[in-house]
Amino acid sequence: MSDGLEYAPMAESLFLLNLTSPPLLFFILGASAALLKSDLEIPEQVAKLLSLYLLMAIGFKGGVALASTPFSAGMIGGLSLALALAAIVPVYTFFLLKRSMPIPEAAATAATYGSISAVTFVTATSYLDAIGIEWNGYLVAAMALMESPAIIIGLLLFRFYGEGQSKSINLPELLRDAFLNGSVFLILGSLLVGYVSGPTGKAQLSTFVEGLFTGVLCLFLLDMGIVAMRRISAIRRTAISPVALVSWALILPVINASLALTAVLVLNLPVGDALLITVLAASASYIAVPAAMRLALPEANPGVYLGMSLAVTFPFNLLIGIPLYHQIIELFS
Amino acid sequence: MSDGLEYAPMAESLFLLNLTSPPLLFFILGASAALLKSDLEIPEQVAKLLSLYLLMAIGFKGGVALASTPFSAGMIGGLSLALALAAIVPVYTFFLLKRSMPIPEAAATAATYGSISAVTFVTATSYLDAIGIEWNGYLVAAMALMESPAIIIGLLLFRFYGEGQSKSINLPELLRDAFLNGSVFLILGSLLVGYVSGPTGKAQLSTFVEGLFTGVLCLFLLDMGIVAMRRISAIRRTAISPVALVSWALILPVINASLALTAVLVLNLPVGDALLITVLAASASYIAVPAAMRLALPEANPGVYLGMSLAVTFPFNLLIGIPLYHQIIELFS
Amino acid sequence: MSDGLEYAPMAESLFLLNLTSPPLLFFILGASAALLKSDLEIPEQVAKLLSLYLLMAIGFKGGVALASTPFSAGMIGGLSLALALAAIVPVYTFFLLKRSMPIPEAAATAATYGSISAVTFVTATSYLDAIGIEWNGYLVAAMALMESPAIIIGLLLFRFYGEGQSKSINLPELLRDAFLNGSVFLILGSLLVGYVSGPTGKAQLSTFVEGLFTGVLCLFLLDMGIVAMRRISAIRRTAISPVALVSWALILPVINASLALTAVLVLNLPVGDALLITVLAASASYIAVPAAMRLALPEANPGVYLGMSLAVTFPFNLLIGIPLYHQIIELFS
Amino acid sequence: MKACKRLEIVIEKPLAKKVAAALIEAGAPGFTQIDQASGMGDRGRRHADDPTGSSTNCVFIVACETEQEVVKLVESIRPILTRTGGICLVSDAYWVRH
Amino acid sequence: MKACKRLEIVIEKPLAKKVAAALIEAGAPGFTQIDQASGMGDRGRRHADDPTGSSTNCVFIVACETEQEVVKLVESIRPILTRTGGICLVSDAYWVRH
Amino acid sequence: MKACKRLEIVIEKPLAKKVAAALIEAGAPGFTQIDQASGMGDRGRRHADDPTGSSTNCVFIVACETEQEVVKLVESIRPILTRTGGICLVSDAYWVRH
Ligand SMILES: Nc1ncnc2c1ncn2[C@@H]1O[C@H](COP(=O)(O)O)[C@@H](O)[C@H]1O
Ligand SMILES: Nc1ncnc2c1ncn2[C@@H]1O[C@H](COP(=O)(O)O)[C@@H](O)[C@H]1O
Ligand SMILES: Nc1ncnc2c1ncn2[C@@H]1O[C@H](COP(=O)(O)O)[C@@H](O)[C@H]1O
Ligand code: NA
Ligand code: NA
Ligand code: NA
Repeated sequence: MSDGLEYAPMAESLFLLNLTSPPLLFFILGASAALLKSDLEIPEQVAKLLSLYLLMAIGFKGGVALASTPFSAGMIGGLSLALALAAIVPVYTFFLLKRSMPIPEAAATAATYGSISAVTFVTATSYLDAIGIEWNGYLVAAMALMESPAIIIGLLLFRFYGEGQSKSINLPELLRDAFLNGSVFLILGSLLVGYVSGPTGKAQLSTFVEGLFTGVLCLFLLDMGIVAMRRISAIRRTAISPVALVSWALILPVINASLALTAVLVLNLPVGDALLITVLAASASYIAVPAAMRLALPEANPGVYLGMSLAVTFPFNLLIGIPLYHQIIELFS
Repeated sequence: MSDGLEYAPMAESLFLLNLTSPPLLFFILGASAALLKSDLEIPEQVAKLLSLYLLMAIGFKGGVALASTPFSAGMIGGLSLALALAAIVPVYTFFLLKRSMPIPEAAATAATYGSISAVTFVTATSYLDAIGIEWNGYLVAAMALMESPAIIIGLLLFRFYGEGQSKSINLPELLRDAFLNGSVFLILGSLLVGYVSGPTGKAQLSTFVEGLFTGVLCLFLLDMGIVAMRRISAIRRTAISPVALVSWALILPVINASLALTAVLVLNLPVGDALLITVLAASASYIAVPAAMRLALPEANPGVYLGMSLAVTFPFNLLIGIPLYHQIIELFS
Repeated sequence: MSDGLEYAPMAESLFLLNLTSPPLLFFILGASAALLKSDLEIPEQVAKLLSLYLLMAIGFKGGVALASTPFSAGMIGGLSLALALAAIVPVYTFFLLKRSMPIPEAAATAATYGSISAVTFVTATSYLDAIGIEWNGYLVAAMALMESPAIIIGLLLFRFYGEGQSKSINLPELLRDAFLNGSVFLILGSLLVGYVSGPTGKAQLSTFVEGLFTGVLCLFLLDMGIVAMRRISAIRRTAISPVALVSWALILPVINASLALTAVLVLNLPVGDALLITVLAASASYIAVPAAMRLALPEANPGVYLGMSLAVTFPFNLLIGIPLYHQIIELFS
Repeated sequence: MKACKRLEIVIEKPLAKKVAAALIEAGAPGFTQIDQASGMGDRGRRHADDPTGSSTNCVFIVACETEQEVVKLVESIRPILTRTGGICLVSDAYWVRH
Repeated sequence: MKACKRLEIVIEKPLAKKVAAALIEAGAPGFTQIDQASGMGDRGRRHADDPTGSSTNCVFIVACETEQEVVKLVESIRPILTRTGGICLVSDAYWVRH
Repeated sequence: MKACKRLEIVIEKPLAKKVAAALIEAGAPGFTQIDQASGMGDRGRRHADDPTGSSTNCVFIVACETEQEVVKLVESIRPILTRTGGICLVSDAYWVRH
């Protein structure tokens, strides 16, 4: 029982630490602006710049880190686990959801939750950096590689279980869209640039990719707060019960995180890496996958999957998930 | 008389110092671009990003500063003075202007001059930082709180003295527009974030909020220079005599600054704080208030109040006002 | 022969160094994105911000450097050479091209290659900085002064040799467009600001103009890679043989660089300055001149001159030209 | 394809929210809004490039089915236009049902 | 001036590439595309300000010469509109030859 | 409501200033300009995303009252269009007086 007693205060302090970090506070600020109907808004092209910067910086830093760490068994374990999660999560998610919503929505939501949210990942790295826990650069590669498979799997499931137009999906075009998607391309490309240019390159870019990082993340999360809250009304307007959607949007990250937690604890990965993999599993895409779904599966109402992932799962992971998963990892390792 | 003799060279050096600071020089550069009809221009969304950044950074820095200074009598004095100015200035300004222009324009101009210009404030803080004079973080709160009251007062004056459509003003909606205005919200919110996250948060954001600050201010003032000069032609096209408008746009900041100067000297505030309060009183809004006036008082010609505040008062305060007020404060305290 | 033996490895290492620098790698990344038809794209206003920043920063840094170096004979030599190149290059380029393409296209291409590319210059300065070779601030002024003359000369040539509408060119308007062009104005203006505010100003802006520089250059070159590759298809669609266009786009920088190399070696300029002047001569405009040509010479197909300069000459100078010219300078001085 | 009316409104950006609200209240079946326009009119040149947004215009396009609807929509925004300037054009079109 | 047809299509941005490709395949003589529009329709308000681009609309304008061309173009994009929403208007205009 | 003519011009952005100047000189009562358009035409695809602005289009909308005005405006910009490409459409509309 002493374990539990020690656990409680530690958890509290981690949550508090998380909640008083500038990125989280700016997210809350943005959400409040939207709730109070303030006219604060971030123009679309500005948001685009912020997200280009974040993808480039995280990719580059990951590549530099990768260049300076020797390949290891843990790395191979971590990468394999990441890919395994990207393949398994969308499959069971689809079957879990199939009864609560029409097939197209279930397939699109499965793809959304099988993929990852780069900003949730980035926020988790900045959480780790703030409390001084190390993490390995290869996880940036893992993140990039986890983005696309779920798109393919989701659409294959739709093709198999869907009716009518489901046959019209053009696989080669789809594969290109999934793997040459702008954000996947930028992360992987920046990773490569970081890897090739190494510490010399990093010295030239340090103010840019490190000094600015948290600040830009703050501005971007301010925008995400606004956008996430706006999506809540979209959830209300879908044909499916909003209670069901919100519940699933809270249950799915917990299920996915539990699966990942079990695996990282079994594999005995270092705390930082374990947390990041868990966060990847628990997070849901709201940029790459929704864009791909609009193209390939337009009959699925984006109010469903985008609302769930952006308005519920994203804030949940940011505010509660990250310190919670961390807490659990510390407890068991 | 020796006072006067000493005064002259000191004043000169302060003016020169001000005029050779990069932000001011970039403002002049922008103004020259517009005057010479160069096609140099800053796209609107870029200007929006720069101003979001400035509001966020000044708010955050103010909040951190506030967190590390104990509440003091001077602080309460300063805040009360700021609010008093925000309440009094629009009232007498309205009565001063009522004879030179129609009621709607007089009310809108009163609101404009009763409110403040965040960029003038920010330029003054960067002026103080450059010459090493301290100022207190609570003034950022003062600035944010001074933005909105003038809007309400200006509209109440219009409701009382105006005719015809003046009754159509919707007060509750107006209050929301005034206090949940994007820029007010962002400054106050960032102040709160800075206050809550304190020195730990500041350490994470220092390159972003401090390293970049003057540079971003330079780019923004470059744009303001262009925009301010373009407004001059708008002044010429209004029905009211341009000479009257320009004169008022020079007289009002001097009157408002004199009132503020008397008060800060009586209250014996520290030099930095005294200058900032004076600058707030002397400055006129050109973002929040004009936007609110277009909504609530569309019959007032924006060429009048926006032209006065942007094309005359803003450059006046930047180039002459700041060092002049500083000079006077040094002289009397 | 020992010279040749020593030369080879050194050259290789310079090329490699250049190719593994982050800016070049991001350029290649952008080009790959376009070739693979990834949907990665940088919004126009973001690209505008990046280029405003680069012009402002390079101008400011050049001005500060200028303020701290005494006027010298080398400086006058360098400046005169730069202006002479700007006057001579467009003339012989026009006569070289006149047989391969119609007069309007020949005149516009001559103007394009007689002018300079600020981003190629900036990349060369960042190449020099990375390997620790000094260069003089006055070259920023040289760059700015070399932008416009070619526009005038190209149009005068068109007026003289062209038929029909060639008489409709409005010279005074043209001179204004050429010399008050936004980018020329911003570089020269920022140079002046840097010169006036000197080291004090630089201290305030150092994180902004220096810390961020390479990072912003990386993002901008990412975009340039995308845009350059897109232009290749435009080359294919012009009425002139694409083989001729691509050949000219490779021959012209080599001719112009050879001329400049001869001159810098004769004048015995320091290595850094010599390289920058050569790069200026070898580079071709793709912002200021094409914009001016659309206005003054709309009958010239921009697919020709913009395609040549952006899709061929720009990458050639970036990837091969800079280290090659450097190599040659080292060999002969 | 069904005959319909196409409304096109140009108004300054600070008033866009008001116009959108008026259209919704008057029962518009939908509308499209293009921000970031510039222009020229009775009140001179508007440049769409100042940080205040106060010199930016925006364009609304509204398709509606009947003459009565047009009248209703026009009446709902006319007071805004009268007080502030801007233009409103109505033309005939066909609406492709899908 | 020559009589022509003017098509105007509003659709969400993620589908813009598909519409452009369909228009080109159906032989459109050209088109103009305005991005960054917002709007309101059956599926509620779209704000054009999220980083995903998923709430942004875009407007296509296509001028074509004959009734048959219009029909062909409309048929080429109708399946996209049916599956996703958006509107398509057709009107008469004159094309100034230059 | 008063019958009027609606002109719509698509031209590349570097020439926008020239078109605006020509319209003003020819006495246009006003115009609205939408920048940042992309498109496709005789000269191929234009992407509106290069830092040079040289592949960006812009759209002008001009409402004018009479046939003669249209002719005058069209003549004032026709030389620009001839030399550079782009399109110009004219249609009928009603102008809501306010
Ligand atoms: N005749 C017109 N044709 C097209 N747009 C116009 C016209 N008149 C005015 N506008 C637009 O409406 C805005 C406001 O017009 P005004 O209130 O007349 O200054 C202008 O900036 C233009 O964008
Ligand atoms: N009646 C209409 N008039 C103009 N634009 C419309 C109309 N209906 C829908 N739209 C546009 O089409 C988009 C998608 O419409 P919907 O699929 O009905 O939600 C909206 O966001 C609007 O931009
Ligand atoms: N048929 C058309 N319909 C609509 N816009 C067009 C059409 N043809 C050309 N355009 C626009 O005009 C621009 C220049 O056309 P062009 O000079 O034919 O290449 C294109 O990029 C399009 O934006
Ligand atoms: Na996931
Ligand atoms: Na004031
Ligand atoms: Na050159």
